[in-house]
Amino acid sequence: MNTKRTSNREAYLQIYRQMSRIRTFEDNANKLYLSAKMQGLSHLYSGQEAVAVGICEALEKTDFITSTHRGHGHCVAKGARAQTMFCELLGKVEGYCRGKGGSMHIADQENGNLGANAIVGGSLGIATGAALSAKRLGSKAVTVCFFGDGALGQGLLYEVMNMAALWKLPVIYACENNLYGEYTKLSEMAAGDLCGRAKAFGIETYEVDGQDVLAVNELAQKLVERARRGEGPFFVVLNTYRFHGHHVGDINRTYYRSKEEERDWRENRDPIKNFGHWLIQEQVADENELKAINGEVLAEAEAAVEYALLASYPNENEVNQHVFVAN
Amino acid sequence: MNTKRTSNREAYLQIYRQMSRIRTFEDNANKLYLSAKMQGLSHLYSGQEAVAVGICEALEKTDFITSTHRGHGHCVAKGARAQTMFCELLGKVEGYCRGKGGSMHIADQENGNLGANAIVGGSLGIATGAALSAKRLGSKAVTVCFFGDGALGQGLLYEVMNMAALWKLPVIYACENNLYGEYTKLSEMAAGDLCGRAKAFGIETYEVDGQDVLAVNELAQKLVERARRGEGPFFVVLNTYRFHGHHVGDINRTYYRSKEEERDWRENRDPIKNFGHWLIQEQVADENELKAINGEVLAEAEAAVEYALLASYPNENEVNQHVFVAN
Amino acid sequence: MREISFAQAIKEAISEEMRRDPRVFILGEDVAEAGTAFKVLTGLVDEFGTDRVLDTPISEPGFTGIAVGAAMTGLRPIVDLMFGDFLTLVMDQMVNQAAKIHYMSGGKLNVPLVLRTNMGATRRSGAQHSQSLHAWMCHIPGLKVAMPSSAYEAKGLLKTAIRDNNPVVIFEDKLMYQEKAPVPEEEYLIPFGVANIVRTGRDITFVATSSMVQVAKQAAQSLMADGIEAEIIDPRTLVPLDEDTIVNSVKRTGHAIVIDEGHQNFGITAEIAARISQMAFYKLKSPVLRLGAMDVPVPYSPVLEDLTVPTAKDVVNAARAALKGA
Amino acid sequence: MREISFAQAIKEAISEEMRRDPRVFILGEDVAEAGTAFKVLTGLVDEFGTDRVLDTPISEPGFTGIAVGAAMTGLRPIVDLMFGDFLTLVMDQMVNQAAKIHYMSGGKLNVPLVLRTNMGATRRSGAQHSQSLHAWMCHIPGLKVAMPSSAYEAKGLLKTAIRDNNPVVIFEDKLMYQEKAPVPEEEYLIPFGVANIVRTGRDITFVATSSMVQVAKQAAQSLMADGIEAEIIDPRTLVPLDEDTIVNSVKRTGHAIVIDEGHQNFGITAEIAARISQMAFYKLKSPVLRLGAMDVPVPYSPVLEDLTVPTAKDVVNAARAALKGA
Ligand SMILES: Cc1ncc(C[n+]2csc(CCOP(=O)(O)OP(=O)(O)O)c2C)c(N)n1
Ligand SMILES: Cc1ncc(C[n+]2csc(CCOP(=O)(O)OP(=O)(O)O)c2C)c(N)n1
Ligand SMILES: [Mg+2]
Ligand SMILES: [Mg+2]
Repeated sequence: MNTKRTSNREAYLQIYRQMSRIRTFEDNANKLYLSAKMQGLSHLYSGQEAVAVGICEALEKTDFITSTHRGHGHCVAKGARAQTMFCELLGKVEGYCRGKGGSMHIADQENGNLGANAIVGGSLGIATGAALSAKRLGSKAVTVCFFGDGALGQGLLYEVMNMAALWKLPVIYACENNLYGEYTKLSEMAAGDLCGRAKAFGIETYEVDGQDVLAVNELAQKLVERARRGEGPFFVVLNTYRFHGHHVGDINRTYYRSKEEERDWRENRDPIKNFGHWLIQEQVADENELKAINGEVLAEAEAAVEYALLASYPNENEVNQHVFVAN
Repeated sequence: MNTKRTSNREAYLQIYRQMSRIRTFEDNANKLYLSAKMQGLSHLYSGQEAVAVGICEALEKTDFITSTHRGHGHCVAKGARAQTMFCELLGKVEGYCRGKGGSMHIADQENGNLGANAIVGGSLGIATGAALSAKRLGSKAVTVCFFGDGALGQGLLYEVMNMAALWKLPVIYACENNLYGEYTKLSEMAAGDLCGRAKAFGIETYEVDGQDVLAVNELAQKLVERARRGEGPFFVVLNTYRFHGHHVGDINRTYYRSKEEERDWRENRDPIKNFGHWLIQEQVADENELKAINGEVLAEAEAAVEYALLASYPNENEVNQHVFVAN
Repeated sequence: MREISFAQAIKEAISEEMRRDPRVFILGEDVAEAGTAFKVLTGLVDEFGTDRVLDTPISEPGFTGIAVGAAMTGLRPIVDLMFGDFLTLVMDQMVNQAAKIHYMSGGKLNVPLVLRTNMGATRRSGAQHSQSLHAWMCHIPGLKVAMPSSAYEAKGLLKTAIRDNNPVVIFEDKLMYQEKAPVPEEEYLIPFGVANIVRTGRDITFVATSSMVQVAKQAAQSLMADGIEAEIIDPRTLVPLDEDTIVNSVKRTGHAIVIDEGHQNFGITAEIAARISQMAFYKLKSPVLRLGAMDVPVPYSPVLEDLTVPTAKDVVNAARAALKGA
Repeated sequence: MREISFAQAIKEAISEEMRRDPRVFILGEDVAEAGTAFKVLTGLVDEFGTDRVLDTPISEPGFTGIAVGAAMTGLRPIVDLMFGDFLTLVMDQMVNQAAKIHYMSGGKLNVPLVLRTNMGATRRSGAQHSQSLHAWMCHIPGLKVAMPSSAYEAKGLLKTAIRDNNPVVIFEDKLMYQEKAPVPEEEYLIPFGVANIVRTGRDITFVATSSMVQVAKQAAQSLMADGIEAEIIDPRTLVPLDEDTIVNSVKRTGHAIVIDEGHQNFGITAEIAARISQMAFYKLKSPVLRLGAMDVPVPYSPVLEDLTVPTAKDVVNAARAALKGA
């Protein structure tokens, strides 16, 4: 037991650091919004870190992910730099999309992030298509399609799962069930059984505690490896919770979810806090090491924000660039 | 046993007559096409009669159905007149849609047929909406949504089944599995298990031999009655077969289905022939009575065709009528 | 007269029509307790309950299709489509079903349905939450299209839409929701196909839709300095279109600029400019000019996004060019 | 020169490009053994196999979305959309995804995808199988739109489309599939944005798309009796649009008629007429006239359907009116 712990020490600390990076990124994004330094919509990922990190730590850089409107976490987890992300959130030219995409459209091609999407379920087809490419080109790349429980309402999901199953594509459908779609409870949006919706297409399905990063990572490693061997597709429901509102502007939430419920998740089911306790209890790391990591992460994030605030906007002539790519 | 038979005699002969009406209608439609008297696309229902008749004989005139591109059978089964239908197929003003709809858009509002649809799955939403009206207005009407196995590929189906289940709507989704969508086998179009696709939404599902009109009718009576009581929605797979090509022009079919397969269904699984044998064997009717019925039906159809051929086309000024209804 | 916001006007229109006609109901995402994502309908569910203010799953094609079926069978649904960008998802239900059913059935079936959605950029919402796609709907026979330019029009046009027995698509500029305008306490309706002459002027005609009416007003204001008197016409509905009012104005002024927030290429400025150019041909003193949104996906970066939408300055410059051309 | 049909030309274009580039593949309903519903691709699967000629379920949004993802990651898909009427189902994938991804990613991601679909009425197919919806696609920045008017254009434009690194939508008139035309044996491509002057004439300019080019030719033929020489311009691609060739022709002739099979209202005749009216304003001797499909859902009844599409007679009458107007 303990030997495994120590042998995996680097991996565990990397997982902790990545989750901490996401949380810190979102705290700073929130600050930027509340201080009116950032405009538009931002949907914070805080609370769901174990999902993105647990899965992305099981992926290679050459593997693909597709992301959602709540995409900062996926982006960080797949290897993006906070500075370039903040530049994008602030519409600066050094952003991942030269400021043209924004929070809901960050893409980081170098790291295999095919992009966030502001259409609920909008990347279901893209992810499945990336898996088709991998199969056809024999690249062995696996694609993870992140989407929320709300996307279960989009018919597109059932169309692409059917084709992924017919064609045995190396894609993993990762449904982040945070219990709400905007201001509506999942129970009011979804009849029946979530996993059944994939089982019906003959797809192997799993459900996992999305707050337990090791459980997520262990499952992800197994499924990614099997998908690489051509045993996909797979469908996973990850039970999780968003700590903030639907977006940064969603302040009064009691009409759709109770303060008690929020407190319970924050206090008892915080994936970072819990993993930290575990690391200490298992003697993988001590309090101070974790503090140090959080400190480094915070410094990195604040430097990134500072840089992004001072960075320059795109030139006006960029407005009609990139409509078409030259042939 | 035999008592039941005789007590139900009228009902059985009505079922036989209705199936015979459909077969005869389609034979004549095919003749019209082959003799170049009818243009456009016609998708013949021959072979599937037990589905439409078994279900529609369990419905009231005030119940609704929605139909498909292969809709002649549903239309006849719900009570339409052959003459008015042939007028529609020939684009004549006395047709159900004044000749403006055609084969793929026949609607017969008086009898609760909300219309055929040339979009695969196009009436899934309409049927579910009709069920919402019935529930909201307290009309007790039940809606049956006919669609083919190919429509299982349309994401819309999963969206509306979810809402029908959430809202407990009085709708029955009747999937006519005739094994092919156009020129492609169902097995190449649909992964997994058909019924599972509805079960996933918590919908009660059934599978029945679509060539056995009594089995279909018995199930339909039970489900319609329960749907009326508010126990819906339901999902039924009816296994059946189209005797003709995908449409009247689909003559050479061996590249997608074998002559042997076609012969087997025509000879051994003809719903009309088999029900006829049963009626005689159970002494509900004798050979001559059935012959008489078929004779009447044929005379009726031929008179209808003759009338429709001579009937007049809409006036040119109708071309821009009915774009909008006056308020 | 009392002033209320564009959002309040919409809620009043819906509440009044729901009181008037029990067949009217609204469905969409987060329309009930949340009162829509834009908080336009806050409180509506308290009066009418969740049967008539119906929260749906995130299934735009599905709930729009259900609305079509409900409309065919005795109800009068109002579909709330959260962003106009999501029209991409409901085109089959609106175009192949709702728009054609009356015609295809030879006049037997009706689809009294209202699709409420929005338009408008510069909200920093990115390329998939900022489009103005009304040109698509205008192109389809069987659909009516309304474009309210203020709280007053919003209420009057929406009430008319709800009473119409045909499918109607109404585009609300999401940036106007909080803008206030005088709206009478008494009930009123605004008929479809009757343009509003927002401002009379002898020198040039501005045809402007939705939020562009405000832009045109600002431009007209500053042009007064040059002694230029612009006439502003708000068509209010694009289908049906009040061609006569537009053409007659241009016949008087001899100059015209058409301003709209949809993409300029193959957008509605083309149709209106083409009709003016044809019908007022012999009275036109300068080419009809068009100002639509730039033909690029809407960029997120504020400095870029603001360049994509016609401004008062653009209108002023166009007007000067037109009149110099004369 | 040898003559081949429009359908054969399309199959040749696809076969040649698939041989040239292993990343190219086609997917859609019944494209493999059935060779498409219109038998355009009969035999293609025999050469390239079912990996590259991929039959799909009846899931237009799904397989179009999959094509978008495949295009972003190294393949070059051709999507076969059986009827143009089904564009209603793929608008989100084409408009919110394919058209915007290059721009939204700041130029990092590309979507080299071709959507092949069709248009055209008078096939007695009813209102949901007869539409010509190209105006919608033309309105969206990020999409290119090609409209071949003969087998020659079909092959040359499709090959160019397949090599383009952007999403391209190509509309084939389903009534032309069996029409033959001279097509060289040697390879050729037709560049986008270069109109074809089908016929030169001094008196009036006809701008015609797709099958309407034939209609314009017949009209020009019969007008010769009146000593009228019509110039016919086929834009070949609507996005990009060769405005100069069109405008320069009208500047010479002073008269113009725009002919297209899409609905006239808010359709592509509006854009082209508006541009001509603006750019050739001082040379125009009569109003630019527009002939589009009638603004009604396409009726089934043959006697009605034939009234909805512009005919040579309509063009002749319009031309006489225009020239009398002069
Ligand atoms: C097609 C579409 N419909 C509606 C919306 C508006 N919207 C944005 S996020 C959201 C809720 C999505 O819920 P879920 O998928 O569970 O993701 P979560 O926000 O919970 O992470 C909605 C309805 C949208 N962006 N796209
Ligand atoms: C959305 C859509 N996609 C494709 C088509 C073309 N099409 C017409 S019928 C058909 C096959 C439908 O198969 P199924 O639903 O099983 O009905 P069947 O013809 O077997 O009765 C197809 C693909 C269509 N009409 N609509
Ligand atoms: Mg959620
Ligand atoms: Mg079938």
